[in-house]
Amino acid sequence: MVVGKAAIRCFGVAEASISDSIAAARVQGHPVQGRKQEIMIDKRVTSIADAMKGIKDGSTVLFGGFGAVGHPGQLIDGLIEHGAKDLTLVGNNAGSGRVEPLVRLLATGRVRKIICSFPRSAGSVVFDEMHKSGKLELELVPQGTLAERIRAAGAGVPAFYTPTAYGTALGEGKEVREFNGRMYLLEHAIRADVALVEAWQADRWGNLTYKLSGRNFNPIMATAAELTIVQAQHIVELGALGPEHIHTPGVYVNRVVHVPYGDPAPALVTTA
Amino acid sequence: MVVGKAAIRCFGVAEASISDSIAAARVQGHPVQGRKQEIMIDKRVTSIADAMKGIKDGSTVLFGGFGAVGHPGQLIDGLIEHGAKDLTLVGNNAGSGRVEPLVRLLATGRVRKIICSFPRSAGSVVFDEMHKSGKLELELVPQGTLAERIRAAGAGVPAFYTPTAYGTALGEGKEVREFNGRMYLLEHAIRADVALVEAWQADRWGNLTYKLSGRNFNPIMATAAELTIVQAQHIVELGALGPEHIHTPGVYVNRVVHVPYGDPAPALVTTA
Amino acid sequence: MTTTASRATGAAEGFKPWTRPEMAARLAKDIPEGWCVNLGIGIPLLVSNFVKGREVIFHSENGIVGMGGLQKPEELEPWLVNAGKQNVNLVTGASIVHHADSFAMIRGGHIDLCVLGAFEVAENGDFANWTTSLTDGVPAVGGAMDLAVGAKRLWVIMDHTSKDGRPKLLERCALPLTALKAVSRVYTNFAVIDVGPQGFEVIDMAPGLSMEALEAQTGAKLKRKAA
Amino acid sequence: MTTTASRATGAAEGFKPWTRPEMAARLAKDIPEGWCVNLGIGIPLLVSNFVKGREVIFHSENGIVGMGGLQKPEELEPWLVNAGKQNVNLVTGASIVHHADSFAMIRGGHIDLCVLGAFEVAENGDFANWTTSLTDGVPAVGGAMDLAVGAKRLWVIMDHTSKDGRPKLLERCALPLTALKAVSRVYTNFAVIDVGPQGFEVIDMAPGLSMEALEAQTGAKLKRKAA
Repeated sequence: MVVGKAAIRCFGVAEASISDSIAAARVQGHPVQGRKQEIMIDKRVTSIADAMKGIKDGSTVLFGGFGAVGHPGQLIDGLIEHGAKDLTLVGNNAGSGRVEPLVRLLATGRVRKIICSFPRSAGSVVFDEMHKSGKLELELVPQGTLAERIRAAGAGVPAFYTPTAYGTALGEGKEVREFNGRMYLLEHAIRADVALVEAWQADRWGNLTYKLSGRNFNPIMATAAELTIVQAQHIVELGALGPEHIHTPGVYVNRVVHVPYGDPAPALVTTA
Repeated sequence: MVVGKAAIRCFGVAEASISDSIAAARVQGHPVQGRKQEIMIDKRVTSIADAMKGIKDGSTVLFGGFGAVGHPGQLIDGLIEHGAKDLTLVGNNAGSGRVEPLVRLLATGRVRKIICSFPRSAGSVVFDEMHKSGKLELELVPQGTLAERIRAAGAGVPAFYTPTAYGTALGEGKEVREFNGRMYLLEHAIRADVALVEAWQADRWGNLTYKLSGRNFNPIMATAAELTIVQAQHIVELGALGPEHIHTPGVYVNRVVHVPYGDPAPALVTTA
Repeated sequence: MTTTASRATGAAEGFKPWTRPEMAARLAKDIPEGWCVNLGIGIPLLVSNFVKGREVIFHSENGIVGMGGLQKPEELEPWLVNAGKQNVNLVTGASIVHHADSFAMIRGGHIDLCVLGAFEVAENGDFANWTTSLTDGVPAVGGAMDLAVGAKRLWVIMDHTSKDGRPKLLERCALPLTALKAVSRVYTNFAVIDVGPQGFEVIDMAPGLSMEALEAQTGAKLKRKAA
Repeated sequence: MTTTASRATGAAEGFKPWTRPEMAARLAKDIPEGWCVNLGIGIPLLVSNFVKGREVIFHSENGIVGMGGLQKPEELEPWLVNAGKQNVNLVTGASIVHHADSFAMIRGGHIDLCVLGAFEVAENGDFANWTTSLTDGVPAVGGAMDLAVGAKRLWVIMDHTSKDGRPKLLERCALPLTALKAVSRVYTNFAVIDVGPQGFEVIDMAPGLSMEALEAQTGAKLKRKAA
């Protein structure tokens, strides 16, 4: 039914590729006690390289984290190794210093554009240099609008109205509309090809929990991409996460890789 | 600053009344171990009558529940006792039989309009009679659109686009817009004066958890009203609910009343 | 007169229509392991009986991801209901979300398949399943319109003809629509039919049924699906 | 030159400007128990030091409702940071939400008060606090614009004049705006000033400061707030 499929594809949910992901996940299936020889849902992959398979040049990539906390640094490293280029990155920050994975990814020159709320920080030298020299495009979005645009993509809402940024430089050129005497801007969903997510616990279905402030953008990003890849500190048995305490249902997740990297670096620098 | 206040009032968040609620909550404050004589946040009220105070004629009232599960029947009873009239009710169902609180509220004739997705069921006799005789207006809304309109109100989003109901009788008269080749309807937030919520656990700040399918509309309704009133099966000490497992932060809640009514009736009838 | 009527027709034509469990089993066979599936009330729910041994995740729009079967009297948990408000179980790995998140999952294209009943399906994929009249009685819509536009694919399972023997697969729907161009496949007691770019394409027929006999019971052109 | 400059001015005028802790304490006095408050980075954060003994719930836009103070080295929990990415504690009763829910709380009018710093505040409530230039350097906005339009009320806390002694309370802002008609009150080292329907209304002044001296440091008309 061509029309329907085309319509759905507008949001980037290409049927074939999703089925491919499921097939890929199934390949990872292996015998488990009591269900020997039976293939089942198992989204775990055994290496970061496997987790990155199929990411194409030109992809839009969401990355979780608020600074270092809940940031999937090892997956970003994997993306560098993978080599995809002409990328659009979407996340809150643009990294600081010269050694963290996000900054090294920017330095490869494979990122065309970054959509974020807070690119500038004390140490955001690489972003600064590349942006000033015209090598990296910036779309600056208020943090709440960024979050809502990502959430909207995952929720099948193509656009919504928000009061944020009305009358400011960041609202220029946007469609304005009045509701009940107040002015709002029209904002569009940010649908991505790939989401890179950092979780605390994951099971083989891809059900996730996040630790404290590590939650931040991760749950909404997990919903907004065609291919959601998770690095999890802990892999747990199916059923170990309480049904009422799962933060991201596995339905949103395509691949999970175990990355027990430990704690994020304590961060006392003042940035946002 | 008049303009700003007026703008916020468009959404029904009148500053004065919120402050009144807080003041009312504070009146309930009482000495607690280690903080003797000190007034603190305590949203608990000791009777359903107290929980209903200040609800005005003409109010829009959200009520939680999917059928009987997570439905604040005792608060609805309280609303009948309270006597407010000319009400607009917003919830998924319109009740069945003749004895449940929602049906008895409809029968009082104090409800002008109901906004819901599934008014009809095997036993929805009172709704049927009143609607047919023109005593009760119905706004029929697809269930997902109903949920999203309520969520939007709580999130400060006045309107959004959805593909649901485009080209159907329920989309007639609504604004249509194309995004990426697909057609969408503009839908508006449903902001309410009062939300009646059923929770499993509550603490004195109004932090809430819900039990299993009892969650349904309750968390979003709690965010979308000027006055959110909760009936909770269990009152727990502040701190007893894990920070990562609270389903509704107390910020959204104005009053909590302890109603240990037990389980909803097992329901095996086929309705939706 | 309902299924009996259809079957009588079948008998008259010299073939054996599929029973409802057979229809459900035929549909279930086409669900790959790993899909997340929402089943409507009625015949669609029967589908869950025929996926045993495969991990298929059932979604219920009131916020359950990983719904199990109906509860037995001895396992009563009144705080768990499905979209039809029947008491159900959770499977291992299930999670609970609130209504807005549940419909975000639906609308956002995260449900692989929705199976619904219908009054009418048109050859362009339009379908009608929520009300037979906008003026008689009180209409109710529930989550049907959201599921129809939101799920990655929508399959309809229904009797091939109405209770009084009229075709339910049509050139155009006469009843109020649930969604436009939404149905991709129809499972009836007579046949399995894809909704292709040029209309209905027959994939499979009940044993003994001829294409001519099927066309006689259908209100639109049929062609065989190219292999 | 910064606060020193202002104080020098104060000394020259024969009054003693408030210190930053005094400004924060003065603001904190106006926060009723029970409010949910979001404090911006910098001087606003000092406010939390002066609400001891009252239950005020601090919100951090990265998803904390019920934020406590900065962590001491011995209580390090690296998985808890505030909006400034400093390690903080939770108070009893705290909860964690994701970013979209956190900004839904902000945009939906559920935060009673937001306190921000600013470069400029205009007499109609417009203010500028996110960038001094759209062309020099890389701008960053964070959550300031969301907080400014979403919180029930926005109070600005800042020095009364800029580092080089120019007024920061103006008839109209010159810098890129953060939000229109958003500020309802300003706490400076010289005075506490409401943004009323007709402009700035002085509520309180530093000891020894005259209305004339205050006007000399302000780029817009001032009137005394009617009692």
